[in-house]
Amino acid sequence: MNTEGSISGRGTEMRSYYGRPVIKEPVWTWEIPTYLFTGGLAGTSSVLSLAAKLHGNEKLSRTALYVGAVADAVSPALLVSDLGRPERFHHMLRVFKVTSPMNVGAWVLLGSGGASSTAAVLELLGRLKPVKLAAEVAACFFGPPLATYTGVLLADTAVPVWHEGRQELPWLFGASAAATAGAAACVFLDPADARPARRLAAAAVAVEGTVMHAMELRLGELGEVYHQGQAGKLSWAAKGLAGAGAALLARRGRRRRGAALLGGAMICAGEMCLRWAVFKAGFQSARDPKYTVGPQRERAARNGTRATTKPGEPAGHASRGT
Amino acid sequence: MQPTGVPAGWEAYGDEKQERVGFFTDTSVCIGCKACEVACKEWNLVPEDGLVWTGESYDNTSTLGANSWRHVAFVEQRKPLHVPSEPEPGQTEDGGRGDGDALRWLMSSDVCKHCTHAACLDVCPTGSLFRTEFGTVVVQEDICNGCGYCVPACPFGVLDKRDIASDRPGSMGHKPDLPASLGTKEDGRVWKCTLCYDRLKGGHEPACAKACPTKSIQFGPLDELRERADARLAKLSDEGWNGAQLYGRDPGDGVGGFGAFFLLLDDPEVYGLPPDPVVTTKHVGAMWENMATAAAVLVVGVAAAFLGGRG
Amino acid sequence: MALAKLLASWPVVRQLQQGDPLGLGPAVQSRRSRSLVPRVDEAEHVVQSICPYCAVGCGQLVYVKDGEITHVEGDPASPISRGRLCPKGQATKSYAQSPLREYKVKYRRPYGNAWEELELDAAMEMIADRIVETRAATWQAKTEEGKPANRTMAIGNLGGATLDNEENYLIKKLLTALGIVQVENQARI
Amino acid sequence: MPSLGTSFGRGGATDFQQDLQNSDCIVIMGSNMAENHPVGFQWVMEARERGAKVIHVDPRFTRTSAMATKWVGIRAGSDIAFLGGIVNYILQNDLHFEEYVKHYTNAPVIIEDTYVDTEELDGLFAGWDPEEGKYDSSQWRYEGMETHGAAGQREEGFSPKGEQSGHGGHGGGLHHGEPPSEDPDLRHPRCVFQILKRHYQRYTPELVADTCGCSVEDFLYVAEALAQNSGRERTSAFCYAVGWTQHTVGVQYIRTAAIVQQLLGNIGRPGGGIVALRGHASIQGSTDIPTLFNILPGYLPMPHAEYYGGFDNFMAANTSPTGWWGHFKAYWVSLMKAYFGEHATEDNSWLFPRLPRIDEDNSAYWTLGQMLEGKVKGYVVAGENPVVGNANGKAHRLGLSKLDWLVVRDVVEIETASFWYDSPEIESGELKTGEIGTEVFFLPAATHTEKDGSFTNTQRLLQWHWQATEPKLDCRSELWFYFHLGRMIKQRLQDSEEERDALVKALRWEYPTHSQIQEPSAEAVLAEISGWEIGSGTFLDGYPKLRDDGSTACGCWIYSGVYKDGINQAARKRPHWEQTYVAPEWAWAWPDNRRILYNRASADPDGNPWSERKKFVWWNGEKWTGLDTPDFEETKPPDYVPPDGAEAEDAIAGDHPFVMQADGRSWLYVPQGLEDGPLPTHYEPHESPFGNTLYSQRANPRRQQNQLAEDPSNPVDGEPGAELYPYVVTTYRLTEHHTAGGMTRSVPYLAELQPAMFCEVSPELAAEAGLEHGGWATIYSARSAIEARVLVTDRIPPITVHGRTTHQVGLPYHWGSRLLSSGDSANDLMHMTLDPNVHIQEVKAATCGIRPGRRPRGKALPEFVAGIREQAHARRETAPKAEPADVRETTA
Repeated sequence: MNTEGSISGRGTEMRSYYGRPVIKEPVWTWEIPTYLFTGGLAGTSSVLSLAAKLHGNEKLSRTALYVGAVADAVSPALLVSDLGRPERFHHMLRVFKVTSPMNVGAWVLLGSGGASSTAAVLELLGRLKPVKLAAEVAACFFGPPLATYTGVLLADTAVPVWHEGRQELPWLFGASAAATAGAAACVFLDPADARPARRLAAAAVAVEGTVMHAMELRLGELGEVYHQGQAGKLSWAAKGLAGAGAALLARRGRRRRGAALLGGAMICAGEMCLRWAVFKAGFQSARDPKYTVGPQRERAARNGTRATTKPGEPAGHASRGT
Repeated sequence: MQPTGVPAGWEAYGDEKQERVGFFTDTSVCIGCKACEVACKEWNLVPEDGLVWTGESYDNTSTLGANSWRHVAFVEQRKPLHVPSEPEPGQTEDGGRGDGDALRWLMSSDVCKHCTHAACLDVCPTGSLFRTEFGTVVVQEDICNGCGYCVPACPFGVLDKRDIASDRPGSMGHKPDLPASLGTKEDGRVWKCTLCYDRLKGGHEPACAKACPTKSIQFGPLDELRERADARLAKLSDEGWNGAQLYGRDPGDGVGGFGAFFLLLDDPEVYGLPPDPVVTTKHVGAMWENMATAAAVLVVGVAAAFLGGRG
Repeated sequence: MALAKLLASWPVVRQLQQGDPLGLGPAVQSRRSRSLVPRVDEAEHVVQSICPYCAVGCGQLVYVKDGEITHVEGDPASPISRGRLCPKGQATKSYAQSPLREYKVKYRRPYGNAWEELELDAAMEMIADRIVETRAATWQAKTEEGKPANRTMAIGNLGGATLDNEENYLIKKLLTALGIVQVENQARI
Repeated sequence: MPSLGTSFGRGGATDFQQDLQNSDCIVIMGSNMAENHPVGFQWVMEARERGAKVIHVDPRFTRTSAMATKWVGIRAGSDIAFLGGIVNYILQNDLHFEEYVKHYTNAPVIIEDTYVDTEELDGLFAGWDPEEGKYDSSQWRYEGMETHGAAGQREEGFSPKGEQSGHGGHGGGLHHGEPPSEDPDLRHPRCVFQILKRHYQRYTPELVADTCGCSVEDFLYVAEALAQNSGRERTSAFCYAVGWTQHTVGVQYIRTAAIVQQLLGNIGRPGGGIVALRGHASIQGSTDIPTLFNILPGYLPMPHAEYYGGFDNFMAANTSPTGWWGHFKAYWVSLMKAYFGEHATEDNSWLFPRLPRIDEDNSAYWTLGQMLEGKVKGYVVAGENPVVGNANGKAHRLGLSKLDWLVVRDVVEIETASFWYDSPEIESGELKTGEIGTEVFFLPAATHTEKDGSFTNTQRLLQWHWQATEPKLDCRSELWFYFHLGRMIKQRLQDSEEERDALVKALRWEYPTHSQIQEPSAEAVLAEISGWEIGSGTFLDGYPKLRDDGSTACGCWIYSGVYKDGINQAARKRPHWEQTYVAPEWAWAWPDNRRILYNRASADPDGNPWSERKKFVWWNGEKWTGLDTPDFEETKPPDYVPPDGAEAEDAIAGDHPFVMQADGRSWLYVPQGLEDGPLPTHYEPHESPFGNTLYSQRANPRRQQNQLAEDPSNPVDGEPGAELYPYVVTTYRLTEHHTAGGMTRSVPYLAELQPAMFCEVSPELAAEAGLEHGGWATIYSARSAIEARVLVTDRIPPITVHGRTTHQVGLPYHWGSRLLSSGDSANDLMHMTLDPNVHIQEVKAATCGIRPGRRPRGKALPEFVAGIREQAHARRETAPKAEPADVRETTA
């Protein structure tokens, strides 16, 4: 229970309240990291699909379209099931709030999901080509935001490791989404038709690794949570699976269907692990007060703080803390 | 969003707009009786949430949450209540053993800060959280769908999801207003201090402030409270109180000043409060721009995958 | 028309109409929130009372609706408490409505293993009988030295410090007339 | 209480809570006011904010200490040494308020030469009878005068009982009008002032520090603070509670504070006085209108079996020629008229011959002894939980199991009602449900919100509470229960010709009832308490109107006037913002709505205020006037000198403010009315790991011990085996709970705030005994063993006494085996040795042992307790025959 100081509170060195967290851990459950994955997959697949269409790769286009549509359909289900009061899911659309990434995300998901499912259905029925095209364009328009806004969703909280990673998270999730979409396509396609998907997946995995590294550098001491506990294991698994999967896909995936399937699956698994790693890291950094108090104390030491007013200080004495 | 000291959304009330009110909690007169905790639960029908003995001094409430909207912290310290005028011989820095003057017991009633710039309010996707005509921040229990986004958004860890099942035996207070179809599922919504929004509408002061035996919890117009607090701080420093400081009184701080601020006798973190809180949505604009770039690059990246011939 | 009305009640529309573009204030206020009325204002009557716990004697206001207490808070008029209450006094409603509160007589017969139900009237008759019988059987007209005693030493009564003066008055008056002298209360505890 | 009663004349707090804001120094001792009277404590905080010193002297650093400007930690049970040290400090440095002391106290009075002090008799006063184990107090009296104890204590050999010590109780009477022999210069070797000086001369700062375990500096800080904040311009107040009363010398604790306040001139003045903080809503009321064996309403004594001498002797013995007790007969006859109406007449001596007689002690603990012997058949418990709240809960549970029938009235099923199937003894097998013959009736009670009535609070204020809702189902008020019980019993006996039933038949028992359940009218009862003129039926406006010829009826003379003009004065609720801070129109205070008692003392002998700053009541040339009802005959001038042979109040001089006392003075020295001496003396608690620094007489020789097998004592200092119970244990309450917990452990919002029984120990004790914070500890005495969670804290530091360091264990006593939050009862550890004046148990200072881990379960528990007890006993047997210091009075 207690950390610093004797439990009787002796000693002025006690810098936390019985070692209890200053902020609350998120209340989100397994649906959210899963949604981070499916949302990214859905968003990027829509883009991949339209790009392939324009490039004349119908098979890739259709596969990506179906994959995207399915992912788009699963995502809202996951979100609703995570709600404390699922029967009130529609309250998300009561308002439009630019200050609320989740609200914006809800609208984006509505657009993306609506568009991709329409497109997919029409594709199946093979009718109303112009409407379908419009839907595909719409899906492609909502796709990229859907794939990246989740980074903002997490960053726009008081969870230290998320908030301090706000620069990288959208990029990390974007790259992860690209890798997932590419890899998923490879799983369902004959290698001959999957070349762009392969290249996308492999490249994305590489970019993702770089971004992750950059983020840990910026986080400094905070970054250690990515090497501890569940988050540590998951990010290790993420790197391993995605890396190996990409390599396999790049070397053998060109010709061998099996290798493509396995490589794609490994990348998808790796990306899922990545989402979970980020998710868990957030909980771990929220749990320990030092990750909240430490950085704030440093900032206050650097720039002063106006949160506290000491005797003799006129209110508003200190330089602006940032 | 840069701190301006004026709560967004409040101005929009026009004629219905009321004077901004809040709490000044002066911990130098708090006797730790917890009347505020009980008064709050009695008025707001907040459920009893478990009989857990913590051993953390006399604090068995532990933290603010869905079922504790007031929380009295207890900190036992080997530290003199007053700064010794001159260092007494043979007295260690934190006071010699057995020297009663070197023992103090800090008590402080924590509560939602009703920030001028409130992250919970900003991030709420349903508009359940809103800024009232009194400038306070309230969760609307008929709107909240329990998405839980406000929970990690709060820099003070004030809000939490209520997971108490409606049919828990012996539990007092609020019963979730669930549709029968959902049976006795847990409440599932997020709860926090409303600064007794309904009482304010009736012209009554909040339950905790009314009950407080020593008026450690003072309710009133925020500007007036800030003046009172400044005077109080001056008096205490004249009397040589050790570590006296105001917390959240300054509209220039990271959340634009608290609607409920404090006079503490040690640094905020000692009471479990963040030393330099900043509204988490401060960078949301930049984050959107950043995301837009990333999204654009994603499109380019996908396109790039198709370059360089077939095969 | 109805549709227009519905649309106008949609907060997204109100955001634009009510100068609350960010949707942080009046635009998102629900009907319930707008029409909130504090419980104390809905009470049918308010009763001035005194806290039942310690002897400080704080004033209480008891709010009643439909024959039930809906809230208890401090009476601002009291010169002693000035409207303030401690956690116990503040919990008076929950005390009066405790989930453990007993509402029916319970009876345990000699050597019995469990409580049994008993009508209040029957219980009163039985208790009256017990007192009359015990008193008759153990009456002490005189002490060993032959001095007047006029008492029974086989019945005792305990309690009073939490009771009203009027109740203590009847207790002492009745038991003195019955020759029951072992009358005591928490005053000693 | 005899303490306040014998010192000042009335056994009630001399001041009112709001007036504490006017204090310049407040000493809180024997009380944890911030925790147990939080709302009253706001007035202490007001004083602190105005610059007053707030000093808390207590074994523990509590929430009160946290708010105080100074905390002094002392050993539980050493308060008289500390306060005696203050008396000595004042006298040695001539810091007393000379004019006040000379005119208003009995400092100048010369005492008979038969009086010998403890200083000469090594801890005993003159008159000690080792056979009887009692004092002959006639050796303590004023020179040339026969003195009388207070009412309720006057019949010879009669001793004050009831928490009128702490509550009611009154001063003594002197047997003729002439003033006693005095030395106005306070120089006569046998004058009270000089006796006092000699008695306390050895209570030096060093001795205090050595006995109490505090530092000399801390002691001097308190003494100086009091002296500096008393006098014409300034006043200091004392606040105490059961931390003082629950000792075998409890009454004398309070007496010592009374002496300090008299010497400093702090009684009867704003911001001064002694504030007794009661624990229950109407504990003052339940002694004013007693549910106590030895007194009748208004502290009139119950007639005594042993010393019966007929009505006239009874009157003679209880009527004081001087002071307001001169009207004893009027009070008595009016009560009998209220009780028995036309049946009580001059001819039948107002039914006096038929009234029940009491013995010297028929108090609760005595009754328990009788119960254990099977002599008590029936027991009614209303709103009390003795098996948790009383010392030695186990003895109480065993006692209940020997009854024929038991009635328990409460709002929840408390431990007292469930002893027969749910109690530690059932768990241990010492009691078996199937073998308990007790017939148990549990009757659900109504709460205060379900009935009309008045509480008398800690400042003697009668406050009316109105009914808010109807009690549900079988729930009923005590008023309903006793009224209808009485009605049914009267019915059963109406045709009886038995002698014993005559009084029942004579009983006036008609009260109007209302509502479906036939609830009696509480206001009708209040009217009877207040009284009326029988002929005209007009309501009385105060006790001066009472007559001794049977023409007035009054149920409680000190409450007379509470229903004057037919108006319920206790129900007056004029808001404080419409009145002065004294708020005379809020409710009604006894006597005569006075808020500060003896307030004539707030003026100097000539009737002028001592100072502008402390102006309260003064003589304006024609009459006494000021902020309060003067506690003096309104038109008696300051220079009034009683003529020879003057009687009753006419015998009180114009410069003698203590009108209930026979000599009109407050008593520094109490010639009669106390069982254990005219002056407080430091004695160790019955159970203490230390010897007495001052005398070989270790503990109070007069303390009331029992020979019950169920109540063995721990060996004490000087006795082999004492080392098995090496620590000092003290019990206390928490803000979050109330006494035995029936009203709080049943409330979820309160139970969750303090959800478990715990013990407070210092880090040093934890290390010594191997206790782990947050873990479990077993605490044991010769009576029983309990378990508690361990709270290690600096707030209960070790103390060094006589150069020996020991530890104190703090135990909240709220818990029992039932309700939402349950746990072991601290009182199971405690013994039933009592204060001789008031029969209050000593639960604030005893000894115990402590070890890590949970207590043994089942039959292993009694075996564990007996094991240690026998081990201790064995060591005593085998020890060399050196008589332990205590042996003299343990035989008493």
